[in-house]
Amino acid sequence: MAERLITQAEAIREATEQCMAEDPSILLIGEGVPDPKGIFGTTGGLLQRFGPRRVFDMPIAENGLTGICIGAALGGMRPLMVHQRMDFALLCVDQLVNNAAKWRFMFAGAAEVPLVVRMIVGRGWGQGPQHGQSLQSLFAHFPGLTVAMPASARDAKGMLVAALRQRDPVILVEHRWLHGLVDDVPAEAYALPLAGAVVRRPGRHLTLAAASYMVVEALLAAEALAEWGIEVEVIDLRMARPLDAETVVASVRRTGALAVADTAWLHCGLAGELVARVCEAAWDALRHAPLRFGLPDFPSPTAPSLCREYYPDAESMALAICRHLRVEGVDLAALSQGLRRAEPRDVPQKDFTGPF
Amino acid sequence: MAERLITQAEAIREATEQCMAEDPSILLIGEGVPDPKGIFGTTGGLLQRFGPRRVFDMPIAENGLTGICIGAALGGMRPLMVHQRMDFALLCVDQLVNNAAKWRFMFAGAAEVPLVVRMIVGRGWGQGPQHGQSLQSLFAHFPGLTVAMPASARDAKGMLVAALRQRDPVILVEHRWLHGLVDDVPAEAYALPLAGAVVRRPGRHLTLAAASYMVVEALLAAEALAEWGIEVEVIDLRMARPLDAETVVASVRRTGALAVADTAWLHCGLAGELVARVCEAAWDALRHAPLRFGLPDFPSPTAPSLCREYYPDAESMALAICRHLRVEGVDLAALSQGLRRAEPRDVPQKDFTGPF
Amino acid sequence: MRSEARTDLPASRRRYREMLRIRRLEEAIARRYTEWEMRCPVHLCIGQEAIAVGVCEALRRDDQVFSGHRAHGHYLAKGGAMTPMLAEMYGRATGCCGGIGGSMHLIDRAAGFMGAVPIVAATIPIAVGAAWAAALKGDERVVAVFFGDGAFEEGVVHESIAFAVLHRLPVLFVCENNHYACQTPLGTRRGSAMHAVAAAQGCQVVTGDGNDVDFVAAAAARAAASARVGEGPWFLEFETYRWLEHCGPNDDDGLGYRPAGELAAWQARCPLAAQARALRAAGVAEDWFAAVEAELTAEIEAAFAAARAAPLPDYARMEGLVHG
Amino acid sequence: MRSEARTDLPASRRRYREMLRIRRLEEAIARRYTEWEMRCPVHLCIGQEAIAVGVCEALRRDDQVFSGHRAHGHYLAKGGAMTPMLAEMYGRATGCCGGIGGSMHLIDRAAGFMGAVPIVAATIPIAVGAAWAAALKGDERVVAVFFGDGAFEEGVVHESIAFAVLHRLPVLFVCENNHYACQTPLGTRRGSAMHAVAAAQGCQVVTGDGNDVDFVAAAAARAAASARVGEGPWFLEFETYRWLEHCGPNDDDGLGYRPAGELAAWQARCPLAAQARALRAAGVAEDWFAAVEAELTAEIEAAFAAARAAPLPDYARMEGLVHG
Ligand SMILES: Cc1ncc(C[n+]2csc(CCOP(=O)(O)OP(=O)(O)O)c2C)c(N)n1
Ligand SMILES: Cc1ncc(C[n+]2csc(CCOP(=O)(O)OP(=O)(O)O)c2C)c(N)n1
Ligand SMILES: [Mg+2]
Ligand SMILES: [Mg+2]
Repeated sequence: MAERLITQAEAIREATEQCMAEDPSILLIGEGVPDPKGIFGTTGGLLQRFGPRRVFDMPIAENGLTGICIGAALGGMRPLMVHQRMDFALLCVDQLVNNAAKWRFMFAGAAEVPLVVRMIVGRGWGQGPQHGQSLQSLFAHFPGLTVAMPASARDAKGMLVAALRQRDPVILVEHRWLHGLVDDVPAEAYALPLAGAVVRRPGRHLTLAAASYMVVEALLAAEALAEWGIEVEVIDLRMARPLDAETVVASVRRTGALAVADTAWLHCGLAGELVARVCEAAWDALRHAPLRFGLPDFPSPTAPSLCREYYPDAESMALAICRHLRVEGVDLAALSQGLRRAEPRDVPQKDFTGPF
Repeated sequence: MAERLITQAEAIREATEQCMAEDPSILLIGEGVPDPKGIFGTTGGLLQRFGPRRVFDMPIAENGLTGICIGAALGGMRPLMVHQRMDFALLCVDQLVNNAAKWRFMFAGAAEVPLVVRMIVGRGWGQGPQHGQSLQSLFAHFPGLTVAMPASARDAKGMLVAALRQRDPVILVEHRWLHGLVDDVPAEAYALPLAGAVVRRPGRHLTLAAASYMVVEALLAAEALAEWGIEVEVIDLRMARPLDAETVVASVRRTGALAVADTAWLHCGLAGELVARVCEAAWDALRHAPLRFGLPDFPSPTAPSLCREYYPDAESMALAICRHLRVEGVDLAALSQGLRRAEPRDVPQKDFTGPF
Repeated sequence: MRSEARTDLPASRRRYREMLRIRRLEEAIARRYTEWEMRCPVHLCIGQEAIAVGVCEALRRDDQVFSGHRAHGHYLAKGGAMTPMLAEMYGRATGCCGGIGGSMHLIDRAAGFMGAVPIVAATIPIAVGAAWAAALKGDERVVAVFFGDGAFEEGVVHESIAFAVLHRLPVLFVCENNHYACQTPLGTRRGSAMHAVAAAQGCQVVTGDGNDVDFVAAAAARAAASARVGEGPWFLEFETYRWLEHCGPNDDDGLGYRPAGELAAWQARCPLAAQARALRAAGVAEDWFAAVEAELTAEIEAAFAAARAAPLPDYARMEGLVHG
Repeated sequence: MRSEARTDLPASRRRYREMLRIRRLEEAIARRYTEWEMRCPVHLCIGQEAIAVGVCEALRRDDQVFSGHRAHGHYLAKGGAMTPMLAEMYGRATGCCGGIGGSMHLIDRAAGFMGAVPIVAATIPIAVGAAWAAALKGDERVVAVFFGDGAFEEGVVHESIAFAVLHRLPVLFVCENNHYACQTPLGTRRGSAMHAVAAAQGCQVVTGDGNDVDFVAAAAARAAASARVGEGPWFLEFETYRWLEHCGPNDDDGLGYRPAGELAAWQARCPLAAQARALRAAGVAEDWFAAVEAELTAEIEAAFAAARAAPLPDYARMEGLVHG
């Protein structure tokens, strides 16, 4: 079949539209959802198609509206909430964690909360300390929440469709730098499992498990390293909860080495969890100490010059992997040069002009 | 010098009283602080001594009051907030994480927020899904927060004094089951470092690093195992951020084996972080896969019969350690019997009658 | 708004009986609590029964109710089954939450009691959302949410009220103003009247004596009828008083956080005693009172017996309850 | 409350100059933004200058101001230094946040500008806390916090107002009602007047034309004087209008989220034009206007030049900035 290349933003829009068409109980709600700019293009046209009873702006009251969406879900609707920045979800941790995550359990299954919340991780163009947080580890900590982190457009669509078809709260962590990337996306509505990591590139020297946008950087690093004979197996984790450590363990049993790349701070985070799980389960198979890539231990600054070093990327990961494996014969300067991100580095693509 | 045995609750009260006496800028604020029951005895008498301008009840408005305390801290006061249950702090994650944690950094040091927040982990007597959460991993994820988890009364006092004397936000995670335990506590105000783990019991077969109440259970387990010739080195982690992995690494270099015990869920948590850090740093020294103890992956139920198995304790840890190290010659039934908690098990001590 | 004439004798009797049912059950819980077999925090509503009964009378069975930590009265008044509630407090498999919740988590969906949880104010937006769903689906359903004067301090209440007003949702915000949050008096926590704020937010408002069950019932009936036909949310603030300690089975007046004599003055305004006087004045005979007492004693004893006889929950089921 | 007579000519001239200073700087930012060297989101306040200027005139230098994402005007009006603000937007080491913050994080403690951050409503409780500290210490300090009509939707605002009222704190809650939050009109977000809610909460309230700088200044002066002597918080709701897009340097009227003609009608009520007309009517000569323009142009050009010439921040310092 011919490839159908669309952006992740469009894939998300399409999933939403198709699910809303098939299920009249779905409501779309978020600050800016009906705006002309439509949440980075992910909600464009939906107000026009489904009308103001189903496509809904919301007051700036994240905790209240989350509670309201939980109530609507109990009442038989399927709310799909959107936060333009994941940071804003810090205002509704209470309702998400105390209620949405626990409602089914604490009432022993007497009720369920089919609520889907999209949260977009901001990066670049000076998002800064309060607009660039990547909070998957926080939410994934809590039993009762399902936390998806699609990297590809194909996954984003399939996972959103799956989320909108199942019966418990799902958080979909999007990354602003993935919205513009294109991918082969089937036209029809299809669900992909909200579980399971996937090997995106096979390799035999090291397993590099990555989440969300870091999959893009991991694949670039693997490609460059391959030219120097280092074959990195890249795994797209896809989910922060449930975390599929088994696929990673199986890979590590082949490669003997593990590195994990996350978009967030490391301390008490997803990358450490995966390292721990692999060390518990594949102790005998690991031939090297594990390696983690994540943000340095301070909030994200605004100035582009400061962000250059802040975010791990293909270049820094490839170099670190070489050093870690103590491989010889690699021209690190050349490797580095080949992977150097084009300027300006604070935008996902050279021609990117927002919205931010 | 003669021992001075007081409970952790009294040690906290004493620290508060002494610091408030020495520093007039300290305010004590929380729901129930001036109540006759005084937050499990930790704030008794302080209203009488320091008056209603400094000892302060608060409206049930956790996020607003946290912001207000941040503002008061910017204005030169030192607020000490108290949450009777850590779960309530989920309502003020926004102000703690977006503002308190980042204020100094995001204004490049132009301002500082000397705010101390006590959060009490509930357990037993049917605290249940919304009153028994242990949220250290959530807060520890964020650079800018210091997260202390005292186990001993001596530490509780010294760490609270230290927190009230330094210049950045500190979260003090207390555990309801530690409040009643007695310990030798110096009478004067003394500060203990808000950093650094401590070896509480030396051993050479396995390092068991524990946080908060799990230190108590870890020591019991170690004592029982010693009778069977298994020498467990027990480390009191003391802090969730900064986490002192170095002390644990040094211990693992001696013992070759690591287990970590936390009071919380494991996924993306403190125990996994420590496992990852030790695996990264002491790869060569570890002779066994690491082991983690924490809550099973569901919210805490209420019924005492359900809680029996829910919480890891000395008995379950000792058995798991035996199995993990594959030691022979231990009578597991006897070991188990010796460590079995007295009934009823949903209270910290047999004679405990609340408040809960 | 004044209390309607106490002329509807069957209604008055029913109300009295419902209140007494709650009172007697709460008293039984308090009595048995010190056997230490109900091993969970309990927040009793003795003294506050009229609000639960008056409001729930105005609701249909398929109308919905949400509540918080002090939920026993609301649960029973809405028709929640007694034995599963007690079994829940005894941590049994037959509890309304399978033993997972205890006293602070109650649910009986068949009766329209949609859930109570102990995070203060948590169910207020959830109730608004349930009403929103009802409105979107065209159900003629009213949703009531009970909360205390303390809950009004949570910002989420204001977010919830604003949304309900904007979308004219069929919600009754029922504020049980018992003048205290735990041991803290209202006056040290806020400086303005709650109903005035709700009115400014655009709610229709009733305030008055929450110990007068006829007044409560009339107010709630009017509000429910109005909300049901799309006239938007109501804020009902009823004054009342908690007789026992905030949490637990005891009188705690000795602690001294309430002015001397305050409790006694409110006990003199006991909602049941007032109703009993009115019934007697209207000629209801002592026999009837005795019969009601006997019926309730029998029901309550049977419920306790059934609850205590029920099996313990199965730990192995727990993990499977997290996801559907 | 009506605008005071425009008789105080020096004050009127000062106000005009302050507003023009903000306007010209914002215009310069908009112009240069498309050079893509200020690499951070910017929220310009063109059209809304009168509120910043009128309120800050009522404040002493050691009074304090907090703000949010649209803070340039507040920062400048309170006396914040221009070059560090621009340097911040250019991501320089000399920026008021050392390049860490960008346009949405501004601070100049020496000027009493205590901080602006982009989480909506975040600084409202913080401002209340600063006022609380002042009251506890007996400082005669007033704290003003600027926020938009959208921020009023956050529950934390109500928590903050209630606390300030209860403790009679010296806070001015300054609501810049520009009728939109991003592209969403006020009417689709709330169903009651903000000032009415604040009044019911117990605030003293003023509402009126936020494009009339004399009115704003008089209202703020009255409120600040009252708050300063312990009469409690004020809620000042000023109506105004944002001319450019929510975020960024462009006119976005073409998007169609605002009714046709609305922008033009508000532009006809430009706060600067009105003030200029009044000044001319009072006999102020064209020379004066020309001189002010020239001075401002010089100041702004110099600030841009200094900001752009400044060094980049040192990444190695970052980790050390987290703790003191
Ligand atoms: C978010 C949150 N904060 C604090 C508490 C602790 N708490 C439980 S009940 C209560 C007081 C509630 O007072 P009110 O709403 O007046 O109800 P009442 O107990 O008087 O019926 C408090 C502070 C809680 N459960 N949840
Ligand atoms: C907590 C939070 N939610 C959402 C946003 C995104 N956001 C930024 S500005 C804004 C609108 C603010 O509107 P208003 O308060 O009226 O201020 P204005 O932009 O009109 O000056 C929104 C929703 C945010 N920054 N913070
Ligand atoms: Mg109350
Ligand atoms: Mg606005």
